[in-house]
Amino acid sequence: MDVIDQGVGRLFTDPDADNARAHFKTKSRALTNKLMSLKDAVAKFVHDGEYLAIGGFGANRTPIAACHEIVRQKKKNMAFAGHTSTHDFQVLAAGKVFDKLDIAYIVGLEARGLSPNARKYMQTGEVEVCEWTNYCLSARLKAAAMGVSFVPIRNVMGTDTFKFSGAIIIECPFTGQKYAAMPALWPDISVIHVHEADMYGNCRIRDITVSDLDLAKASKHLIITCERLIPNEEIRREPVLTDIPFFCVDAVCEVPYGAYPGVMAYEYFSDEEHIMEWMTVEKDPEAFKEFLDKNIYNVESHFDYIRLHGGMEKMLALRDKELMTTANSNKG
Amino acid sequence: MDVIDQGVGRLFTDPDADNARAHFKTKSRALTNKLMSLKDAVAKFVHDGEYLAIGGFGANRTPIAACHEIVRQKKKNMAFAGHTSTHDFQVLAAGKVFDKLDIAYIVGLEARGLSPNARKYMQTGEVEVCEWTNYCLSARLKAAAMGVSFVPIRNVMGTDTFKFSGAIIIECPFTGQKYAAMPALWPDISVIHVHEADMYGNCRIRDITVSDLDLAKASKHLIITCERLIPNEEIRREPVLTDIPFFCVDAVCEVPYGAYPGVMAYEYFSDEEHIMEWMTVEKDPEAFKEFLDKNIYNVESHFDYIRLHGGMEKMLALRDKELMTTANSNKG
Amino acid sequence: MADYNTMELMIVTGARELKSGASVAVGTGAPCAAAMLAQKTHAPDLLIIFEAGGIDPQLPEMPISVGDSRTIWKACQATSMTDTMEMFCRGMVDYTFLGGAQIDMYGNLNSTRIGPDHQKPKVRFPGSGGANDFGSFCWNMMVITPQDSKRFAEKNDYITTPGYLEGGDSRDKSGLAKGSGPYRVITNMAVMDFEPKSKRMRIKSVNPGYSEKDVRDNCGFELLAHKKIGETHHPSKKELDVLRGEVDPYRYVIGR
Amino acid sequence: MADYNTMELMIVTGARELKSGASVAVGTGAPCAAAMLAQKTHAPDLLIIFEAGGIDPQLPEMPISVGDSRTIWKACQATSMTDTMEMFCRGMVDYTFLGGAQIDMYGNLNSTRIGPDHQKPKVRFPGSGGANDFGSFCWNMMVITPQDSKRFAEKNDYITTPGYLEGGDSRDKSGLAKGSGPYRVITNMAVMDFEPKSKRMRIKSVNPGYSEKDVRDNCGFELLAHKKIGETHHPSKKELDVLRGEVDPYRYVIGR
Repeated sequence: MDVIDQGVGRLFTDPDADNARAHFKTKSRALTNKLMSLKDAVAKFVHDGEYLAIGGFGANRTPIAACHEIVRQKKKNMAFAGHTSTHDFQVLAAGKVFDKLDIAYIVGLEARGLSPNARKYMQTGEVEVCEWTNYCLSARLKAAAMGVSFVPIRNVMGTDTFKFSGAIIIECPFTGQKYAAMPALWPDISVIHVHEADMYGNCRIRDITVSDLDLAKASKHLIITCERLIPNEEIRREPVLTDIPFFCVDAVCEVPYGAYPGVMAYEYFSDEEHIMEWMTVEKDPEAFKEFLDKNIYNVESHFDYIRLHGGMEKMLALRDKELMTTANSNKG
Repeated sequence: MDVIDQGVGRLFTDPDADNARAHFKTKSRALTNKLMSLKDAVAKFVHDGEYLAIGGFGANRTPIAACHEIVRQKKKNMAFAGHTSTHDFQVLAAGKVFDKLDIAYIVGLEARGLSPNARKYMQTGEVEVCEWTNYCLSARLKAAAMGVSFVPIRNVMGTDTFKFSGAIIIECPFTGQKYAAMPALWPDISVIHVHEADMYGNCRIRDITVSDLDLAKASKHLIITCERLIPNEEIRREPVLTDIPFFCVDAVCEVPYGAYPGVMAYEYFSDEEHIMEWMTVEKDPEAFKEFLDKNIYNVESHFDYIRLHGGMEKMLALRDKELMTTANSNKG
Repeated sequence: MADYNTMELMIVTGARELKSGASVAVGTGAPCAAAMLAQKTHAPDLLIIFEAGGIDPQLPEMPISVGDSRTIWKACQATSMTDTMEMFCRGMVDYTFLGGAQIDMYGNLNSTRIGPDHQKPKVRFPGSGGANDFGSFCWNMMVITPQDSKRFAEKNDYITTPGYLEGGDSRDKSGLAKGSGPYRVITNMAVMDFEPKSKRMRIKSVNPGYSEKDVRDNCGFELLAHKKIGETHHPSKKELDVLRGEVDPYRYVIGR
Repeated sequence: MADYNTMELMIVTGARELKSGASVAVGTGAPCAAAMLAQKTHAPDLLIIFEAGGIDPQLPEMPISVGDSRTIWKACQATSMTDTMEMFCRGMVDYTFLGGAQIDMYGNLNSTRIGPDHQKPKVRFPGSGGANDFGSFCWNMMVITPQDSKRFAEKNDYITTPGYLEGGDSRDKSGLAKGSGPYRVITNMAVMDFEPKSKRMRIKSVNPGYSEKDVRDNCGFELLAHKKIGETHHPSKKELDVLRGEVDPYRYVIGR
């Protein structure tokens, strides 16, 4: 195929569809119990040097508990999909977990401003970057989910986003129109947080799914954290509600409030005060080091972290905020 | 782009993405009342010579009432997407509605056998055909939904299915692997039957969605028939349940039992006796002509058709069959 | 040893090829019966997939269509055809069963037409449906079919679904997924597999009551053969009991 | 005439461009405020889309993120980012608002970096996010930004999001969707559009309190101008009341 133009960015994963198929051939299709602790799941499936992707959208339905655990277990030299990653990026950058980065949106937290520490890390030159857009990364995961090595899309052409990407400009064989070919992205390991899952990994998401349905299919290994375990019978009662089927999943971890301090739709709103605490303390490297010790390195689990920031009382207040009610706040 | 090989089949629609965008630019995004009778919807949106696609899967959640109305209004010279079309194909072939055909699966009704009349029509040479597979047509609709003129997939290569298709073999610019490029398919008009819709066209499907989510996005005009109208407030109560959003839809027709004599999951099972009646009577052209007069041309609506075949008593019996209960059959 | 008919033997033979923990994509009829039988006997963890979107149903009876509501009965997921096809493409589907009006020595299948004129065929069949997709993507494609020398053709009138194409490495070179292809051909007379290098069909075992000569006489091309041709195993009593009692009590398939 | 600040003027000016029955994709902050204001005043049938998957919500307050739960509050659909991006690609999105650290005379935007070394930038910004996608696919891309001669740059350090690229027909030739591109640039000082042939930015109207000279002095490149430069209309009392009372009562955006 004629290559019209090619970005200079390096691909951190192999786009070969047959190599991916060779992996998926070995993945279990059996309905087996995949329940384990988050600690065990991260130890078993997240490996230094591999490619990591995180579900959700920045601080929305994002598996923050898993990000903490990855930092706590000092995973290093990973490649990471910075696919509108905001607070998750901030946490992983704090642990310097990655040194290779596919970028759509990083260092910012949308309306909240920028993470001083994440920005500083990105300005050291320690991280090799490759530029994309939100849709580029969605499309790269879609190609992987489809089992093909590329899909053509119509953005980035003519811009530096293309120039510093790993995309290739081609022509449509039917119309001669130019397209940016997006190489398939098969992450080695991903983590997605969902509302409900059964012990086999059948998942329900009561929220926007962002790119997670394709991410689940594209990932060579997948850890699910869920707000609530539900019985398989409940999954089978209403199979149209299943968003991720069990055979995509390697581990299921029940982690209530697993997206805290981010938002979980219909469950709890984000803890904006605590996120602002992150943004503020990052400005002082010494204070930030202490903050990380206190909040990540020296805690055992996400429950300990939540206890540090108001415990169940705070969770109920955040549920009130999410539902725009005052039911819990008025309780006492 | 280098064309490695090209099928001899003719494309019945324009794969140009900018031409499609020019149409979608004019499509309304307003939340307006789209309720109308099926008769009016077919008269307004289904035109001789245009490209027609039908949702569902053969005799499962297929808008049979709409197929009857299209035949009753004597629409002709259409191109049709034979995308695992079974009883819908049988009905449309009875009316000789189409004379250009993209084929994945036609003339058969799966385990039920073949339609003698549809097969005869296909053996006259009156219908220009282009060959595909189920996934080819899904992928062509996916390309259209994505707003691109093609997507690469990995089937058909080396077979006559490719040779008699309109596909083109290309190479991946990243890996050199060969792919069959599938040209986008933007139908002029489609009909999809759903469980629930509001008057604006927001739809819920409690069933497999087959290719309908992409079909809804790809279609230039879309008629929805639904088992039940529901209020917009109910749609907004649980927005994750919306499968087709209102801005894809041009007309909403409330047609209970609109998939009869096919299956509607959780609502009613297929009327196998009546489908066998179709298969049998087709063997005798004269008898079949009378049958069509009685069941389609000389009836006013789908309700009349249902009355001819057992009315509400039959519908309740089919609900029993679908739910594997005997609640209605035992009523006396 | 129980008495049984040919269809029962073919279904049991197909079922035995399906391993627990593997996945199988099935159509209606014999393929579905084989998968259900396997799941109810030696392969409880067999994942059954229907191309139209039904994933891992607890089938209450044989479906009439691969998209009907039985295919999502107490299923783990009711999804889209696009989604299941993507699962095929990614290499997540191990087995499938197909049939056809013609099959050649490389396992290529015709389910489209008889006659030379494509626009005006002598006999028109349904076409690919999902068959070409199954044959393109499944790791192991199996065929269950009655055998005669017209159906087992020297040259198909049309290749709907790829087997090993022209044999040798032609399938790999075509661009189709590496390592996938035909695996078994199960007929009323014999079980065939494919010689690894030439990719030609060869006799693996002959069914009880038939001879190697019967198999060859009812085949339109020259069959290779294993050095030692076995006899296809009889169905066990348990297999027949489950097939007749639980899988197909109304004899929709086994009564044919 | 009511008293108002610059942010309020920019939001009102942006809102007025949005037609009822059209669709707009918005981010947080001023873009969202402009869309909400339009919907609550002259454009009740404006369809608001959030890229992460929220379709037509009844926003109870300003979202903090384009993916937070407010973006699906009583929405018509909560879908995926892939799905909304496909909607962009198909040409179903009429308007959007973007910003950036730099903008050039063709409306190209930089939200990625300052400094020449891409792997070790002097200042790193978030990057495209959905901005390049919005700029590539929306029929009419608008920019709301404060104006100064560094931000309105002779040459961007980096082009994150396409405007008219190098002007003329270069955008069409690039392969980007035909007929799409920058439409308005709304600053604290003026409203700009683009000259149809050269695709260069030109002054359309100057905001109350500023002169054409102010606008030119605070721009790093030569601006074209309409033959008759108008004055940007004041916000009406109704617009200000809705903006302050219903859209942004806590002054998250208009208090900046």
